[in-house]
Amino acid sequence: MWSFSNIANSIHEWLSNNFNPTWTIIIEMVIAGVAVISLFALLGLVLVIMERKVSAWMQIRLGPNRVGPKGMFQSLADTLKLLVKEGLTPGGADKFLFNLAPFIAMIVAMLLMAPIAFAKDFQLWDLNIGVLFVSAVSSIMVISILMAGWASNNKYSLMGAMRSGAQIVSYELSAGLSILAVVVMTGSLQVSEIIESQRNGWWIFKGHLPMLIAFVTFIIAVTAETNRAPFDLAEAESELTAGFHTEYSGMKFALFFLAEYVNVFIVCAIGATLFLGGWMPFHIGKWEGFNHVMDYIPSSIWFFGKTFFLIFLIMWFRWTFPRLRIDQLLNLEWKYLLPISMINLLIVTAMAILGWHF
Amino acid sequence: MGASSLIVLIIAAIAFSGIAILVSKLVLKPTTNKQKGEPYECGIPTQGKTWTQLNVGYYLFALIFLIFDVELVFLFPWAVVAKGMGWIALVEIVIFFFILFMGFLYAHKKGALKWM
Amino acid sequence: MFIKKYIQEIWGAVKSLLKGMRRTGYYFTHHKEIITQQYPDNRETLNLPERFKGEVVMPHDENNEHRCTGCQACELACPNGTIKVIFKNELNAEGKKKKAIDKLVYHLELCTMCNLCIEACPSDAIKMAQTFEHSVFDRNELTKILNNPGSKIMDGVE
Amino acid sequence: MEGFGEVLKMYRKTEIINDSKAPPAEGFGEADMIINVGPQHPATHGVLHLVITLNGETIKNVEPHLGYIHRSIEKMCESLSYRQFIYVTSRMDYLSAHINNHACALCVEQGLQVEIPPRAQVIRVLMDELTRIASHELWLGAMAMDLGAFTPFFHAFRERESINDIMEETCGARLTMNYMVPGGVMHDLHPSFQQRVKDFMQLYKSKVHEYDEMLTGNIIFQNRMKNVGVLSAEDAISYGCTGPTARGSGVSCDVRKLYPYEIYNTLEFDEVLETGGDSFSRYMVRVREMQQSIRIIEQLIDNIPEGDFQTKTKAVLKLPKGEFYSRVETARGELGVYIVSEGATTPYRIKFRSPGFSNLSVLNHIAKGSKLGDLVAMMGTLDLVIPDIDR
Amino acid sequence: MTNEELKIKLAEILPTATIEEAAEIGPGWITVNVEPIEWLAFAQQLRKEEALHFNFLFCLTCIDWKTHLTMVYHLRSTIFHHNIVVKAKLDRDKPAIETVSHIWRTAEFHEREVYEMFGVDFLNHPDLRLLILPDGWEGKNPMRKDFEDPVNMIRL
Repeated sequence: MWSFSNIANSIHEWLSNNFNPTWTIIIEMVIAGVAVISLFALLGLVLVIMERKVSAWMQIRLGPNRVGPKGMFQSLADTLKLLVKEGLTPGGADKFLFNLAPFIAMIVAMLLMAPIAFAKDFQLWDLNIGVLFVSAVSSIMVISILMAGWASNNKYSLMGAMRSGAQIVSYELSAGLSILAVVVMTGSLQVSEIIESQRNGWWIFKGHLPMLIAFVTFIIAVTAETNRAPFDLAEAESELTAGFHTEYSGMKFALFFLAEYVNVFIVCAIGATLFLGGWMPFHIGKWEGFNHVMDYIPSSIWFFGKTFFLIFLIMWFRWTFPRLRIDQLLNLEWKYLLPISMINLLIVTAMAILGWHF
Repeated sequence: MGASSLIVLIIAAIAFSGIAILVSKLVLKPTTNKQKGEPYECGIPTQGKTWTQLNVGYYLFALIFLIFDVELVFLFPWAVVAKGMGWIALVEIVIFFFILFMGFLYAHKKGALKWM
Repeated sequence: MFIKKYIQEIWGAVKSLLKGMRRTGYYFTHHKEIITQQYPDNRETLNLPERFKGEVVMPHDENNEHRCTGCQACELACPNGTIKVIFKNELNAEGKKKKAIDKLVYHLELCTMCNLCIEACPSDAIKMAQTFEHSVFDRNELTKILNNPGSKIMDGVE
Repeated sequence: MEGFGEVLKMYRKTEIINDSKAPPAEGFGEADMIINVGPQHPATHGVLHLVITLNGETIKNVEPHLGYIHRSIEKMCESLSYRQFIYVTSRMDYLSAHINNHACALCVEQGLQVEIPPRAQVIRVLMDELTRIASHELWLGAMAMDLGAFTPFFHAFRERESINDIMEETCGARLTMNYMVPGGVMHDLHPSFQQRVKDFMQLYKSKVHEYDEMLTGNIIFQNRMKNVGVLSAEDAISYGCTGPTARGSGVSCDVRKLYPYEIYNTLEFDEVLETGGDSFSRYMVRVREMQQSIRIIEQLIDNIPEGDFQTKTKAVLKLPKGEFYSRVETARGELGVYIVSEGATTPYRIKFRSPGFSNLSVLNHIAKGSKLGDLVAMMGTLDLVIPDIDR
Repeated sequence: MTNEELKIKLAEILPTATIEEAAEIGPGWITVNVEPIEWLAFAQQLRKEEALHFNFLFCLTCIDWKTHLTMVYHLRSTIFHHNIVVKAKLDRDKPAIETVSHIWRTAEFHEREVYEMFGVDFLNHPDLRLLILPDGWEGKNPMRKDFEDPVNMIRL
């Protein structure tokens, strides 16, 4: 059957037949790098056009419809525009940090790709602490934002960076706690094992209400962590013009932009992996026929379908809600999400010990 | 691919961003202008230093976060074995959470969670 | 009780948020509600109301005759000095000298489409046109001469 | 056009000097920073320039710097005749252009002692109320956008657009109509006016619950608005606030009720009052005011009397020597037109008491001690239109 | 309170003022002419007096009569809904009058506007700086009748 893992295996076989082991590894690395970069660029293009179309339809507009069929290549045109814009470095800025920040943002976004299972047996690195890796690396994101805000020598940027610092570190907690709920159920931090544990049903269905609460908390927390509206205080365009990337232009801005979207993709992929079974197809109990039909759909489609559903959810939030104020944002975390997810974790633990799940 | 994938990814990220910025640098000739280097503050020259001390309100959150984040790190190994350990794990973590929660309540009562 | 209030608060908040999401979700799925007008494409079907104040024009009939007597009422009525009437002396049929308009200069760039000149005109010589695409590359093109070259005043208009 | 270069030169000169000389506000501390919001800022909707002293996120002082769109309309009007000066006032508060024109026409009519026909009165009131709804719709959308909710903006514009279409059909323009003239209105109503207004009201009524779903009931929106920018009734009076800004604090100041002009005393409508004084009250006042305007339109739309739409006035108007003051309720508050006449064809002095100017002056008072994010909510609910402030 | 009573009351407070009914402005408008020196005390009384309670200064402006300036204050009571217009004649060369910004806070902005447009000096004003005009404009007062616009682009 055609699948990503088959392709990967056949490439590996072909390479190891024709080259010596060192070259095989080097060529494989190059292929992986190119593949990841193309995925990155493709994600940026797709998510931008998706965001624009979603927002347009929610706002009773048509959205971009000039470039390409139904405006499909609009984001390509945008990229081209950003490419020929001058990437300014302001005079008073800390030039080194200023130029370093977009790189950090990109590296963080890229590193998070490692443990994600895009399809069955198709994963860059199935490390045994995959989930911990994700939550650890994703908090480096804040450093790039702080760096950008501080180095810009702009008051708006500084405020935006400070806000996002307080925001991201706060929401890190409830995101981590909701991830832990799944970990407790599974008993493993490895992504492949977490997916495997959902063979007979996704955690969101198996885990009853507590798992649903964990899922909702997770979605809220990652929305905040990726600086998406209604938690986009780091940019808050009506207060701080553009927040931490006020001074960025051209390609440097585009990299931040891309990193943001890829981050959204990654957190949604993690969410889909933890709660919606990753690439596992949708099965209903004993309906053999139905389950077989579901199995025929390739695993990568399942994965991307679930991920894009979550991305759509996050976009839906963005185009519906007003922005929170900074103190309300932190109140939400410290007074609601954190206590709820802590108690929820205890309930989930009790459930796991009692075996009150399917 | 294993741990070497991290190196690949880092190199890929640097290469991608580097090439993108380099291409945009090559495409156009930069022009210099005194106004261009000024920080954007709605078209008004900025007053005073930007790199000043900010109100401490931001940092208290960071401190509390530190406590809770360390707690979170403790929780990860616990979570892996919790199911196998059974009730003792739950009791342990309830005690752990209770102490933590007291600290949280204390911070809340002291007004550390109030935005200043 | 505290916990009950806490949960009620959260439930109320979630409900209010879901309500908003239902509304945007409705519009997301109902594309017939879209109100976008694709402007340059719908130029043919774009019907501006006849009262639309686009620019001042002077209608001429098929004999290249207009109704302007050169009374300067429009020039006086205009708050911005948009209209300038330039005269010439003309011999009429009986060989008498008669004052007639040479040029009626109209500065579109100064015009605010206030309609006062049309109201002031006693002989209905000028009217508002429905054009609205006024952008040009050269600002001088906005200074227009309303009467056609060689045009005459219509008979019977005083 | 030789003056143009000089204007540029002057502009440059004044730009460089700027406000940096302004002394720091009182109690300027070590950790404070001064931040400029505007004139090119997404939240100021125009060219308002606020110099804000911040301590962390807390506002210590807000100082408005005006004049970026000052065109000296008052001075300009001194050289325009009584027919001509009305059109300029459309450019003051461009969102309620009709009502501005109405105030000027009223003042001139008062001086001329002209009675205007009942049909014209009804038309004027209808147009005023439509303008008020359109203005509030725009405000609603823009304010929601300031708070980060983008979608209601487009929903509000859908309704506003249908009002603009009605205006375009009857008055010939969408924003700066110049429809009111001394003695009545410029044209008669368009034949399809009644039907279109009815269609609009149907549209409005079928969509009005959306604001509740998207904004009023939304918990985030409520949190952003409630107890933000609290303005007490005494302060509202002392600062000269009018319109929804003052009515949100419980100050009864609706000119349509207190000093009725045209046919407002025969109409049934409520003066909308809220007692909270915070941003949410001001928001509610405007939302409810739209419904009152719909109510007024409903009363009038089927009862437009037949007759003239304009009293014939002389070609050249001359006001007798004296002083004339007229006031109307615009979408933003009380607009006063004060004409001093020397008996000539042009006014000797005109003063426009614009509502925005007074409403802006309260900003520093209510913004002190609140967060930077709140400033946006306050500015949104004060409904500042910058040309109205600068004139 | 009827207009007659109001007139009597006003005359009681400030006997030196000339009070006239300004019929052309509208019914119920009373014009009070005061001397600039008396204005502050008079204003305080207008605001404080229970029966008058003029708490709403809704318009403040100045008129240049070429020979002198006139400050015009439009006052209203939000309780009794009566209106008065107070006028004070100022010297044109050195116009100065006491500020009322501490009585009616709205006067702060309005007085700044009058200061820059007419050059009237408001004594004891907390923050008498240019408001609308750009910095460095000092000295020329655009709303005065003899002001010539240096870059008058269109002359009608």
